[in-house]
Amino acid sequence: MSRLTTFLSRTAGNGPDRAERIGITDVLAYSYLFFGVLIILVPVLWTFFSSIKSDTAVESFDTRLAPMDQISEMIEDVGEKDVWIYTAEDGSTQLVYKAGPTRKVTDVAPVDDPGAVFKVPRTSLAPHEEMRVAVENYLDPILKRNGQDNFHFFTYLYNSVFVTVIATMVTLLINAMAAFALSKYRFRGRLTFTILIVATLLIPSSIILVSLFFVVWSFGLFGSLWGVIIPAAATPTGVFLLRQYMLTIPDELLEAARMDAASEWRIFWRIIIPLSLPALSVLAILSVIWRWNDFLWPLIVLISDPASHTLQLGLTQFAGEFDTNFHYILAMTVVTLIPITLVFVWLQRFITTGIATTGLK
Amino acid sequence: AEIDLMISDVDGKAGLVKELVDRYTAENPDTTITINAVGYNVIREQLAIQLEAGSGPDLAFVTNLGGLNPHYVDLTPHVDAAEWEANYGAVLPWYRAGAPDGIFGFHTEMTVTGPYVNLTMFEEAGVDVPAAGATWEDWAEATQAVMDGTGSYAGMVMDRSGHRMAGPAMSYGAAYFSPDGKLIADDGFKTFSQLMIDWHKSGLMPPDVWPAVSGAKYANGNEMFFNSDVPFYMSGSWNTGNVQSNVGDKFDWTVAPVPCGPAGCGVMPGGAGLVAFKSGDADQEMAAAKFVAWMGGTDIAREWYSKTYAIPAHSGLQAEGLDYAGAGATEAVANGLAAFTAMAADAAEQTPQAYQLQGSPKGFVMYNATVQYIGAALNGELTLDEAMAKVQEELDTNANQ
Amino acid sequence: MTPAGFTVAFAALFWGLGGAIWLLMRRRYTLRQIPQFFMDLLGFPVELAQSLFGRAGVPYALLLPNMLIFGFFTFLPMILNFYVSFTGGASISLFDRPWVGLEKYADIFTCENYLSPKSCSNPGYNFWTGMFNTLWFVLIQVPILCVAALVTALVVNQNIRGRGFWRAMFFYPVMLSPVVIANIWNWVLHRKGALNASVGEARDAMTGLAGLSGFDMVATVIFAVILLVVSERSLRSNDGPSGSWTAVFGVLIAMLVYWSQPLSLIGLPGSGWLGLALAGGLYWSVSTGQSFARMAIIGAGILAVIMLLMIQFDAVFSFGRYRPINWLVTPNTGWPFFWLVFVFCWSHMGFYMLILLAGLQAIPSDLYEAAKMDATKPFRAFYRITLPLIMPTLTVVLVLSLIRSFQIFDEVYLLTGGGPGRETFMVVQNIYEVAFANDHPDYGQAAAGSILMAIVIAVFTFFQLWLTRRQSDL
Amino acid sequence: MNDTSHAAKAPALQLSDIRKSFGTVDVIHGIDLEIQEGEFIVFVGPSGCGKSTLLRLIAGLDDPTSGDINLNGKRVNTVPASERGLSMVFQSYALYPHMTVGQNLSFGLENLRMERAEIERRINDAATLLQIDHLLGRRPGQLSGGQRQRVAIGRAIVREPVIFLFDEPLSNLDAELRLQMRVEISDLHSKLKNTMIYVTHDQIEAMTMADRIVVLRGGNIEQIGRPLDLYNHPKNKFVAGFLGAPQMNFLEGTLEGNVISLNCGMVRDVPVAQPGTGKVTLGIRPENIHVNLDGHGDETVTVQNYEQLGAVTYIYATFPNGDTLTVQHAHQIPLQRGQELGVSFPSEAFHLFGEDDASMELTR
Amino acid sequence: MNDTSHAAKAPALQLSDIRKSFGTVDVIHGIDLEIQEGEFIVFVGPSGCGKSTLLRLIAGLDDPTSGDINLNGKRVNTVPASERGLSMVFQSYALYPHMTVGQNLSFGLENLRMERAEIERRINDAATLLQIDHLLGRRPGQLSGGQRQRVAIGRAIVREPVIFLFDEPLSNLDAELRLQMRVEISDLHSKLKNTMIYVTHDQIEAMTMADRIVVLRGGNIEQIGRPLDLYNHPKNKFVAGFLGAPQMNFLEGTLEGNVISLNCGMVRDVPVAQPGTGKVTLGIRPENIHVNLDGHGDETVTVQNYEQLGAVTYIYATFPNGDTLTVQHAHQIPLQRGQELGVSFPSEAFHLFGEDDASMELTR
Ligand SMILES: Nc1ncnc2c1ncn2[C@@H]1O[C@H](COP(=O)(O)OP(=O)(O)OP(=O)(O)O)[C@@H](O)[C@H]1O
Ligand SMILES: Nc1ncnc2c1ncn2[C@@H]1O[C@H](COP(=O)(O)OP(=O)(O)OP(=O)(O)O)[C@@H](O)[C@H]1O
Ligand SMILES: O[C@@H]1[C@@H](O)[C@H](O)OC[C@H]1O
Ligand SMILES: [Mg+2]
Ligand SMILES: [Mg+2]
Repeated sequence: MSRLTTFLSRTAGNGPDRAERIGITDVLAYSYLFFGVLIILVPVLWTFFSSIKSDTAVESFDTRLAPMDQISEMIEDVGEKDVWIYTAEDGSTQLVYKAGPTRKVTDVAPVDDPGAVFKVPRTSLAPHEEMRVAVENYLDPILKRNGQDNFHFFTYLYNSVFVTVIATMVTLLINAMAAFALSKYRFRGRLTFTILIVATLLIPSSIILVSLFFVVWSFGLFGSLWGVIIPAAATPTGVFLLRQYMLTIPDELLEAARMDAASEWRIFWRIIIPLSLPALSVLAILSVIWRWNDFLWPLIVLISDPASHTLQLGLTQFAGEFDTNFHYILAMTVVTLIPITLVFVWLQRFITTGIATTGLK
Repeated sequence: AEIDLMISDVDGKAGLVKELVDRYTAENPDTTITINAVGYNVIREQLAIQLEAGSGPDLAFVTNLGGLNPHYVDLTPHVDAAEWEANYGAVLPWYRAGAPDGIFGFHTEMTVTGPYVNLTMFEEAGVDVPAAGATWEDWAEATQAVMDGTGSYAGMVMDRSGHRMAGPAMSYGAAYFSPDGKLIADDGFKTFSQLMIDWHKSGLMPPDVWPAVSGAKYANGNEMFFNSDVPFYMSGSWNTGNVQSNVGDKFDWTVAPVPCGPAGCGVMPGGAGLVAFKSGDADQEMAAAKFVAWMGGTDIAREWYSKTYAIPAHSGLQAEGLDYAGAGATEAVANGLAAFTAMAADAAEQTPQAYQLQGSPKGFVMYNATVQYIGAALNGELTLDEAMAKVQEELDTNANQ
Repeated sequence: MTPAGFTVAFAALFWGLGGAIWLLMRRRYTLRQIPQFFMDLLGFPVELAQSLFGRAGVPYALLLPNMLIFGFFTFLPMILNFYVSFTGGASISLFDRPWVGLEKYADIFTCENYLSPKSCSNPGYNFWTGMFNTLWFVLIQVPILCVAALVTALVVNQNIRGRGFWRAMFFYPVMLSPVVIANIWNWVLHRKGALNASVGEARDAMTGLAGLSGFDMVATVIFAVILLVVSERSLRSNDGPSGSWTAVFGVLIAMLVYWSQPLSLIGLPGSGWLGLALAGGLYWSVSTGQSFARMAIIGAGILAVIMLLMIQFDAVFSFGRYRPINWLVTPNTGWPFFWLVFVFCWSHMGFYMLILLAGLQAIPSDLYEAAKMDATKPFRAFYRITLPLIMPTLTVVLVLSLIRSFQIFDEVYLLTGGGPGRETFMVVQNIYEVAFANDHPDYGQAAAGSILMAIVIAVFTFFQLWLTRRQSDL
Repeated sequence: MNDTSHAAKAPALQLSDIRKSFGTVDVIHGIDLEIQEGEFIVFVGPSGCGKSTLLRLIAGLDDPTSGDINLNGKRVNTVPASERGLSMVFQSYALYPHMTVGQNLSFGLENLRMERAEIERRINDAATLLQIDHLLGRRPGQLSGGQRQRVAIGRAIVREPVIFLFDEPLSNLDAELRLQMRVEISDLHSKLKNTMIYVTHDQIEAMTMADRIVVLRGGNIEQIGRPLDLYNHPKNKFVAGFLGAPQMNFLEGTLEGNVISLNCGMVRDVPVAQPGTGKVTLGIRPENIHVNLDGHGDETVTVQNYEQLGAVTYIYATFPNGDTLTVQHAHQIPLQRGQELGVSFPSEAFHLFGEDDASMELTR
Repeated sequence: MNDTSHAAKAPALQLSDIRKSFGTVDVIHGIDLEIQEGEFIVFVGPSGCGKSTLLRLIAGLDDPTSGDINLNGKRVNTVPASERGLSMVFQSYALYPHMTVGQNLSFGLENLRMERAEIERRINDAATLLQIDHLLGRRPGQLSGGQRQRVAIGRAIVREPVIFLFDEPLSNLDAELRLQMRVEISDLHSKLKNTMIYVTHDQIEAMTMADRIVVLRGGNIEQIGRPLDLYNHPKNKFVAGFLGAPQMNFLEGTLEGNVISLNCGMVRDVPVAQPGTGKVTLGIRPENIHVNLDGHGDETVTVQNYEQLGAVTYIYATFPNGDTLTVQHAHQIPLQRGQELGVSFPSEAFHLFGEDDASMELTR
């Protein structure tokens, strides 16, 4: 018990030598981490492994890890047929296809002798499978093969990237400007503005969805990527986070710059922006996450114009009224994950150290 | 003119649409048609708003035939009205939302609800497939036996849709309309709802479809039927090709005659249509209308219906009969379509309110209310009486004013 | 021309052209300074403000773009929401919407019995069902999320190998979109999904193992050895039995009692509580340093051996065939709600963990050294030092996660669709469906619902801030 | 130190009746001051007395509530900081952490849109002068405290200001480096011959660097003068106590005519210019008290504590009545706590303060 | 200062061959040290020499890589920090910011499950001793630096430890407060008579407070001894240079027999115990050099700079060959830069260091 609590109360600053002794605490800590990461990774990896399974394996919820796919062969005079393995009572096996309806006792014929139809119990048939990575799950939508002509992958990708990049840049710029004003100037209304912005934190976007819809519509931004970019650009979270960080930049630096004859804008650009990089990169990450993953708002604003769909909207295409193409959904889900995962791998240093130093608290 | 066409892909039609569009634009070089493929939910949930906001498409395949009427372009000037009335007279009223005339769409698909049966499972369990004329209770008994015999997950499944349930409910006497033409939830409706409740309670119907989601969300039973989790699936004619391609030779299936009830053997007709929307731009509207007119021409319609394995809404083609097999359909599909066509004919006689409901612009209010509140009753969240009251309230506030 | 087009044209003229002329008139730029020119041009309004009003004008110019966007796309909609909630009809043009006064609110509040949503009119029924579900969700979700985030933050704040990796891993789900999250978990939680498959396999394997002949004997021996080692450990030290090992010993005893059901010998059911009492007593005697603690442990050990011989291990480990659980679907089991909470934690915890981590790192490590010198027991150090000092951060996390939990929509809509039935039907889904997923969109009703929800959130947030008023950093 | 000749032309800086309030708090209460070109002026005073505020007013970083600031005879109240031609070295140096040393130096010049060649020249000159040539490519984070200090000064130099302002530039350094930088700044001043205004609350810095010291208290000037003048002739008890460490000893007593009777028992004739009657305080610096180990002397005190610093010894002693006395002895001496010690007070080292704490004139 | 009698019983603290590495970096290289009960020991040394590390090893906050730590004769290597009976005052004080002063003081005692009455008694005693009674209800954030310092000491006192450990407790305070707290801690020691180990890199603190000073450099002990012993008889050039401000002057030269010829030109007989030949350094402290204003003296130097502190004057001068010389003069003297000055070097103040920097014995 007391060991357990040691682990609860430990923080940074135990010299590195402490780690050399592996105690029950460490066992607990590592087990926690291990299981935690397992819970996080397994579903994601599972999704990936499922996305490379064949259509039929996906539709029939094949839970085996390996991508197994039933082989079908062109049988002369009969057509394309799935191949089954027939295990006779003596244990011998044979590749057959179903030559009639599937019944308790089913007509089958050997693949290499299509004419020789014979009857076998249904239970003695097993699918003849091979391990095959179903690259078509990825390639069909991307290359518009196999009837996926209406999935404009590159358009969606471009739109997603455009929205994400532009929105993030605009967000960074105007949030930083606002944060600079609120953290480094004393002026009439400062408190009011600060309170207004913090109060916006409390207004969930879903609450104003209806009226936002009216406003954006009257601005004529419907169906335009800007209708997604602009309303979301002024994030309260961003202003708040950057302001907290900028408060830690010494005023003396600004005064030094003023003595150095720098205009206020130049101070912002040359001093404040470079010095706020840790906080800016955190906000950049958050903004990329938000914009890349945005679904509901783009759905409302962009759906009418096929040329401005984003990847997240594109994903919905695979769900029809009667049928849902899970294999494509999975594959494209993985595809949308890739950029965000790359951003993550690339920036994870900033995420972990950045948020810790931004005073985001 | 540049026009766009919104379509829910996946159900195998988009490829054909693309082909036809290409052909059409080749013939009419001054028209370009952009295809906007979206999920079905988008058409169901977003299209109305888009249209209201003036940012809707010029063309779309819709299922809410009457509800969007205010936005339709009247095709009358662009088609041979008399011929269309003759060919599509039975379905054109569905688009009119109660108005006496106007031609508003090409009915791309005449559908009938009805059951698919997994013959292999029946045989496995040693249960006979009930004969034509069997009631829903007979089927419940039989599928229960199959379930027991094969250890399958459930016995019967029905799409989570008020439309799907309407046919069976009519078999049990649901009139749906009061004599003065108002939508009602009556005792017949209640009787069948009670059966649904019982079947869900006993596990004959799986919780995965009706009780699984809330509100007016749609859900279907395809996945369960395809995986032999259930031997009986109440779906419809539109699904035939889909069943074929997904089942392959995993098992044998057939379209059974719809189960009956004391008031007949009810099925719902329905379908989807290609419509042109007003955009305020006369050129664009005309170009859109012309495309619809082209599609509805007998030759293209024939090609369209046979390639999509759809029951034609075109009376001439109905009489002529379509060569599905030539378009690649298997025997099961062709048989299935024949069975569905027969059911439609029966229903027209036995439960005429089916056509009335389908033609009502407020039909969707009924369908949504059905899934919302009967769905809630299936979970025990509401008693059936409460659910009935809520359905009626919904009808009174949103349909009967 | 649309307002947007007009704005763009105006901005282009004023900003681009006017700015360039203004700048070029006042400053000379060499070729090398072209980037600087564009930078100055970007900040032209700010520069202009400075030259017109001096430094005092600058903050307003800096705030302008952000506040304009807030004004138009947050505050204006907020105000419009009020207006819309007093209007009816399905039109999206504000002028075509008839004024209906309080009707939309009245619809929500038309109830026969205010404690039972189903006695309300349909709009009220749907709204209140969503609202109560949401409140219930928030009440369960927020504490769990915060505790999980805190525990994780504490663990990854340790001096562990690969700290950065672990921290990043826990943050990863934050980066996934609700759509992706829903797809992933649907895939896992489906009746035929990964979870059922692996639970089923594990269970079958265990049952199969237990069925092996000789399993009883082997299990008894293994358990006996474990018992021996643990009891020896707890007695080993000279200055009284060890607390932690006694705890382990207690757990073993409790398990043994549960399996062997000694009370069934005298015909009583359910001996589980007896095991827990025994374990608790042991731990109490050791932790408070009772003189009889050693004897108690030895006694319990003897008792344990007797019970061990009574146990039929293959019965203990036989679970029967696994029937897959329909996690997200089966009504009235609590599972869908559980998984919703779980998935929400899964996807959001990393964010709050990082905030808490920042808070933890702000605690000077020498406080812990001082505490060490002060002979502070670790748990006491946790709740007397860590907890009070992390309180301001924790408050922020509480408020943020409360607001966020209230807004839950995407995840639940895509994962359970609000079902089964309305078990996970949240208020935002109601607002969304009323306005957008309906054949007769009722914006007025949705707006009224939004306003009511905003009020509830505000009340909650302020109540929470008031409760923790001294701690908050906000 | 060399005394700069006070020319007759307009003073480099002239403050007239400067006042400053922050909201309702008055911080500077009307300050008049003239500084000649080339002077090294040090502002000293306890924390919070307004030194930084005054400096910031001069720099133009804050605006005075009332009063005039003249630079070379021109009123600059409304001229922005950047155009006053001053340079400031901040307490924390305020180096731009993300720029290299070279960029730190050039930033201000670029803002003035100076030609590249000229910028280079000035930077090189300053860098050579301050011996930071080899550091131009480094970031401030890679510099030691002393190097940073020099860069900060360099940044001030390149602008070729008419006046340098320093706000406690050494307070962040450790004792050793402080001593070293102190000498460097003095050297710099004798090389550049600019006017410099230097804020500190360290009286050693004040004593050693200033041409003239301005002693501030609570927003008022207490005394202005050359370091040794202030040390030897403080105008009041505050100045006397503020300069010198250990502090001047203050012994309370009464004056009657020429005779002062201290509470500690000592009675002495003092050469008061205007003999009178009343309470007075006698001040004597620790280093002016002579110690006789054999117990002889004017008075006998008891050693309470002592500190042997090697070069000097500090003795903390008490009179029989409990009055304390600090003695600084220039050698190591063997001592014991509680030991009796004879001390003598040379009357030429006496300072006398009246009841109003003002210095009383002594005729010597 | 009073010398504590070294009793024959086990030393309060004994370190034998203590070594400590962090990863691959060796920080402490084998330290042996005995501290008697009641002693006030000061660790000094330049930054990074391992003072804090050594203190933390003693406290039990870190474990030595090898070697033994004995408290009162008992090996405590494996005894946790809390059970060694030591108290530590941290450089940053490490007061619990969310607890009142009273709670800060009682926290440790509550951990020991002490009776409430006893806790109250101890807190009151400590508070009275440190004059913080009136602050017991305040939070650390509401205290001044000096008050916080006293609370930190109070927290150490209430536990009635056998040894007090202080890690640069004064380094965050300003000069004035530092002087004051220095005296307070010395007083405390003479009242409590506990063993105290005090880390600082301020040599004035070391000189004035210590019974014995331990001079550390790079993880090794350079010299241990009483302050004046170290000051007057440093074992090597490092210790000689480290103690004393301004630093001892070091003049390079060569020794032949008894005669030393310095580079600066000075040639002198020195009473070397073992005459020899080789390079040597002559050390002489600034205060031991006599100044003759009339230019007479052993040598003549040129004044480069000077600092008038009032009580003393520092003169920075150069020999003709450029060697620099610092002189501390105990009075105010009129000086000019560039002026020639006669200085004399009393040979009894000489220190001589061999090529290995070790002190060479002189016979006097
Ligand atoms: N912006 C401000 N608003 C309100 N009061 C201020 C402001 N700046 C300074 N003061 C107050 O003015 C007084 C003088 O401050 P100033 O910084 O000039 O002191 P200082 O002499 O430089 O002290 P230190 O030696 O501590 O730097 C202080 O009491 C301070 O609290
Ligand atoms: N946890 C650690 N890991 C690695 N190196 C360390 C650690 N702690 C200290 N050191 C190194 O050990 C050496 C001695 O450090 P220590 O803190 O004891 O110095 P110090 O004498 O107290 O210096 P200061 O006067 O600056 O406080 C330094 O070089 C330091 O960098
Ligand atoms: O869209 C983002 C939202 O996701 C975040 O929570 O707050 C800021 C908004 O702009
Ligand atoms: Mg200041
Ligand atoms: Mg240290």
